[in-house]
Amino acid sequence: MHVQLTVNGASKEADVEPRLLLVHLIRENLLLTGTHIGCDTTSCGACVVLLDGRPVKSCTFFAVQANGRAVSTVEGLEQNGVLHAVQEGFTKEHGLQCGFCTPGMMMTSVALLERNASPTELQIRQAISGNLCRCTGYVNIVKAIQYAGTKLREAKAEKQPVAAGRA
Amino acid sequence: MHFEGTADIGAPRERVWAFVTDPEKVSRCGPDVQRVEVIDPTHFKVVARAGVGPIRTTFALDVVFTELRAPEHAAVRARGQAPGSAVEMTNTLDLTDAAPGRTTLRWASDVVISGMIASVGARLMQGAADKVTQQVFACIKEQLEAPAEPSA
Amino acid sequence: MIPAAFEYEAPTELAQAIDRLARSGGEAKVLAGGQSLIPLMKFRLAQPARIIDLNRIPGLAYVRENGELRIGALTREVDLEESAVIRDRYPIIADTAAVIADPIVRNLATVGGNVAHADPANDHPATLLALRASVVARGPRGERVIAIDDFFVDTFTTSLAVDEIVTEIRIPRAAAQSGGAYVKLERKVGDFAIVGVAAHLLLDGKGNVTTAGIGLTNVGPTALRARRAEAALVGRAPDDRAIAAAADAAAAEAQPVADLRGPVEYKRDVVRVLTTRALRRAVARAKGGK
Amino acid sequence: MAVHIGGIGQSVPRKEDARFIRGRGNYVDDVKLPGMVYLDIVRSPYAHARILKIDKSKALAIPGVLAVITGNDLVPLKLAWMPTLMGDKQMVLPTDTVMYQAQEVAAVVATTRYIAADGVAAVEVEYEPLPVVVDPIKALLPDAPVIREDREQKNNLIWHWETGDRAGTDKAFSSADVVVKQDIYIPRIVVASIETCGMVAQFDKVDGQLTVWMTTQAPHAIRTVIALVAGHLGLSEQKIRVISPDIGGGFGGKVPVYPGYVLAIGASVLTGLPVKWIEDRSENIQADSFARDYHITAEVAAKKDGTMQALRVKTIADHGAFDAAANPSKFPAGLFGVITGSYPFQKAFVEVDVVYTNKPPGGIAYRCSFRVTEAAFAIERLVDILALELKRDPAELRLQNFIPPQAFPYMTTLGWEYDSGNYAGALKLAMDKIGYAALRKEQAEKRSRGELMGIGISSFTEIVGAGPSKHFDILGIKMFDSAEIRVHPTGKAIVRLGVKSQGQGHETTFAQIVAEELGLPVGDIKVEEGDTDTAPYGLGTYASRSTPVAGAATAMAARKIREKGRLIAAHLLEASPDDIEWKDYKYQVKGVPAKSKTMAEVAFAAYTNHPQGMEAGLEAVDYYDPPNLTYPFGSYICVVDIDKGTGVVKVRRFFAVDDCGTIINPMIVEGQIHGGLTMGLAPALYEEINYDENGNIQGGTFMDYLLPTAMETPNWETGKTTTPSPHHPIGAKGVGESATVGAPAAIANAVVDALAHLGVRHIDIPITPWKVQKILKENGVAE
Repeated sequence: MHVQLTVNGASKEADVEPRLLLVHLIRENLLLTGTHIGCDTTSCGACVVLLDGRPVKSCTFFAVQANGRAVSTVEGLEQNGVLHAVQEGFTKEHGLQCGFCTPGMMMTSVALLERNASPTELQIRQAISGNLCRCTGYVNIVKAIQYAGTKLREAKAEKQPVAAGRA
Repeated sequence: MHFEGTADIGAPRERVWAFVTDPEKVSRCGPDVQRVEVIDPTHFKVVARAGVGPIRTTFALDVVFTELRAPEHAAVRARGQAPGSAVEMTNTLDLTDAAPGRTTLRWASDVVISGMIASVGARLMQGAADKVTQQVFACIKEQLEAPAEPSA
Repeated sequence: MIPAAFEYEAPTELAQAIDRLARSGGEAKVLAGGQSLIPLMKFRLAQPARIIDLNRIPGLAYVRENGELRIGALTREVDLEESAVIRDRYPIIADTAAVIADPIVRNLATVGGNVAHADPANDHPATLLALRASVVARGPRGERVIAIDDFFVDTFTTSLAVDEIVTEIRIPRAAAQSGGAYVKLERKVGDFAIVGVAAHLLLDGKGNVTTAGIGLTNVGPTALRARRAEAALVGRAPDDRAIAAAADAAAAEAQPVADLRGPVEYKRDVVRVLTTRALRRAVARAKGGK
Repeated sequence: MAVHIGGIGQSVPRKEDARFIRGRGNYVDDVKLPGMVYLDIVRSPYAHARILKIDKSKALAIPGVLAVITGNDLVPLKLAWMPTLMGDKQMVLPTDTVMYQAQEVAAVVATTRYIAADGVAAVEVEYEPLPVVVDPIKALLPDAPVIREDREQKNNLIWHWETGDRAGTDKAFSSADVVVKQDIYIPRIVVASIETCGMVAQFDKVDGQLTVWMTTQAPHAIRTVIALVAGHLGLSEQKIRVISPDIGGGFGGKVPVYPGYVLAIGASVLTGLPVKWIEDRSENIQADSFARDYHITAEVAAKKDGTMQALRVKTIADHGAFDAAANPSKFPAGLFGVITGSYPFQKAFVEVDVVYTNKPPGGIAYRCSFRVTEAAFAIERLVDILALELKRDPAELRLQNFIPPQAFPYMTTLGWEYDSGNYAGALKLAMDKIGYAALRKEQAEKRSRGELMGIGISSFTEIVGAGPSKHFDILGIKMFDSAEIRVHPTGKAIVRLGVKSQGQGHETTFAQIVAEELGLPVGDIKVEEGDTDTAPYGLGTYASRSTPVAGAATAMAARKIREKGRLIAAHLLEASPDDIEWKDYKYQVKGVPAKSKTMAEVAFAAYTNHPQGMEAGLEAVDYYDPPNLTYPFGSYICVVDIDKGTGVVKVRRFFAVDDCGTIINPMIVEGQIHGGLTMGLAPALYEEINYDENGNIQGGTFMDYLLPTAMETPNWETGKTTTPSPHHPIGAKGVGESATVGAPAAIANAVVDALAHLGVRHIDIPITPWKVQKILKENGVAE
């Protein structure tokens, strides 16, 4: 079947079998290998991408279901050579070790902060409870998300006076 | 897993015996049977789909009558594979006269499921196996009590 | 883990989906959130010949309260969690949605799928039993409304015909002095329940229970309604004694089996403990608390 | 200055992060070669069965299926069996009998992953089930079915190992005031790194070159193993290149050679095409090497005043169907002999019986040195049981008994020379940080109200850095490790190592060691590992050996460079080499700080202006043979609350004081401890692999094999003391695994402590809610 979707802002097309999982479309057809596979049971979250802005496990979604929709992967986080605040937070706070769960963990974090810029520690832990990490013990991942939240809030605060001035 | 039960069948013992020891007939009472291949009177192969709801898997079973004492006792061993899984069933059937023209069928079934189904579907296996077993014996009863078969 | 091949269709109208389903001779599966079905397909424990994807059919995702509460079958769990109506007026449903699988799964998982899949470990069924909900199904013969008590037949088996699709869940309007809660115990976050208990109470002016609903998750072949536990409450003040009696009754009514989530006696006891906790919270909510 | 160059002791940001946060890591499954085909594996549903027939025809009929490989296909290639690291052999594919569930039975090679999976589903295998033995204690009974009929020895005992003074220990026990004894089962678990195992194998038929990209913690050892196992097929070691790219977590699970690897190589040799094999998670849990599975009976003899005198331990170890653990040759039960822990036992005797069962082979680590967690858990549980017996506070009893700081280096009664330690210092710091006295008060108050709260301590001693060549080898290869440093003319450097990072941050920490030793900024130093064509030979990264062994090699190689640099500096400064000293990260003429040369200046001279008669260039290699192991230690205190209705244990607080000697990068060390603690929490409360009587694995996916999420994991609190290793060039000891070793006992001790007033002495891990709730019910204290 023919699918057309937007991946990290660019239109992509492919002819696929209906059973092709979205994660395989992303990894094998589109060669975006930042999205990983860590389990068979929708448990680990290594494959999390954003589908129309919401984090989903791309191993539990058929590529054909993504027809006409927008997918964001870790490769799209950095814009014009500037890291996303979440990427910056993960490295500043040592929120990653082997790096395998990191892309999924970061995509979940990006979506969390877009909906809630000031999450509590509990809200962060709840939000990432569908993403397993075997290396970090999560402490620094929580700190990384807090770092990114602060940074995004500051960036927003800087922008707003300008916007108000225009209004 | 062990299951057992009793069926009171409105048919004489000889007819019940003939039915439960006839590979063609008895295997038709398996769940969603797709193919039966009789190798000899005590050995046959069945391909059937078993499961509950959306969980259904195709089993290729090798069935052997290991004991036959007409018209009172039979033992059947069924062994087979589904992709990634295996099933082994030992069934015993004991027939007694209940009333004239009626037979009591006592059955016991030991089922061992191995592999993927056991490891992924463990929490559902007992219920599913119980259900399939019940259905098989309900079907035997129903078939025997149905209005006389064309061949009879 | 790779699913077996299948044919795929994504109709844009419900009638079309029903028609396709009816013509598939029981070999098709409808795909809603897919969070239960797709893992089963990856293990090849489910190998439907055809997938009918409901996600392109507009108008199946909504939460409306007009007379009664109506939830579209394709409503995602996350949208239930975040719905103001649900949170303010039906907190038991918010409780339930918030503990289904994990937050990422809840972005795709749907309430209709959770109910239609009829997994005894799914969380909505117990809550809907406690709330005396009904399930709206559409098929070639039109629409029918199935009382929730008649909906769950057995594990993974509902009273839906093979050509029927769940379109909506209906829940009686939240009355004054009513309240409910869902409490789940799991081995870790994201797990199926060891036990889940949904409790819903309607109190009269004197504070006595006029209607009680208690549903149990994962302690039977289907979600169970604990009728004797309900009866232990009706006509009485929901005090510690009545709650204890109801909790004991619920524990007795449960039909747990031993598995990796614990032995039978443990599960039975957890039914008692969680029934107590759910009822206490339900009472507090019925009396106007959070 | 150290700050400026990013030397030892600085929390230098990790160099490897740049690619990982952009999704640009390069893991094995990311490798895609032209013409690459895929391999998938048919596995046995039975734990023990005879194979009657394998029918490939339906699989081969699927378009895109290129080959179906069975054991019989491997016989002519002499590849049906492979040797294990323990002197046993292991099936690659069976020819007649399968011995555990999920064992490899056949391999399907196809043009895509999807078609390979279809092929696997289409291979039909007929089996005749055989009697199954899953319990190692039953496996030792005289009438038990013999699992390994291929062996001459017709029983299931693999080997017996013992250490210590049996008679002396028995004597100490017979005259002791107090003896406590406990059966402790440490269940089978798997490391379950988030990346599963896999390989891309590319065999070039023309030049006979084999290149593999492989999830391995020990690429060099693997190259040698391939050469030894498949040498007869023409794979000679200079034509084998093992590349271990980015590894998504190892923890010991990526040390062994699994049949899947051999099959991928075999399939590439057969087809002449590049072949990719990537495990599914269920395969990873069900068939890869397990850890633990030790049935321990441990006893401590003590005086009335609490002085611990003797230790006696008997263990039955379940090694599955093949003895394929990964232990040093002379230490088949690993370093279990460290079981005397932090205490100066006068006598000890330890014996281990190792048994075959119808379960997957293994016995590897789970983020710990060889069998050390088993030892630490047993001794730290026993100390608490002794405290209960003597009605003593467990902290106080430990402080009374610890090996004192002045006793180091300390030779244990079982023959291990502890390099350095200050055990009381660590425990006192932990008690102080967590507020031990206040917690005990809170506990007493809560207990009087009927609430259940527990405080658990673990004061463990680790043993890492294997190891000195006189004692340590694997397959005869001594357990040294290596580093090669080349300083380029412009003062930049490349460091190549025989170890292999799996998330530990080697690209950063080894650069810091070189920065410290050579005075070059850390950013100017590139670290490369994991390519056997370029890196010097080493044994790899496991058992926390990278810092103790390769870290030392790096420092020693750097010092060789510094020594040569001194001669060049003398030449440049027109001084005698004897008058040149290394100070403030540069060469100075003694007493004349103004006359100095930086390493960059010296490096340039090494290629442009070196002294007559000296070889050009500035590089060095060091193969470091450690004089001893290192012994990191720590004291952990855990606080738990127990839900009296459900039996659920909640870790409320956990304070970990670790001492790993000199710290290279505090940020990375803290991260290692957080991760290690979480992998200590996991088996204490959640993870376990069980088998039913038919050998069916229970919990073979992430739905039932319960890795803790962020919700179960507490906010770990950490502290440190620093007691450098006297024999390590920079005093470092290694840290990756300490927390996994120390944490389970602290958690178990806390739960038992919460219930101790009910007479509870021990609960086997994982401490599930139903185990706890049963105790509460039996004692009438449940909600």
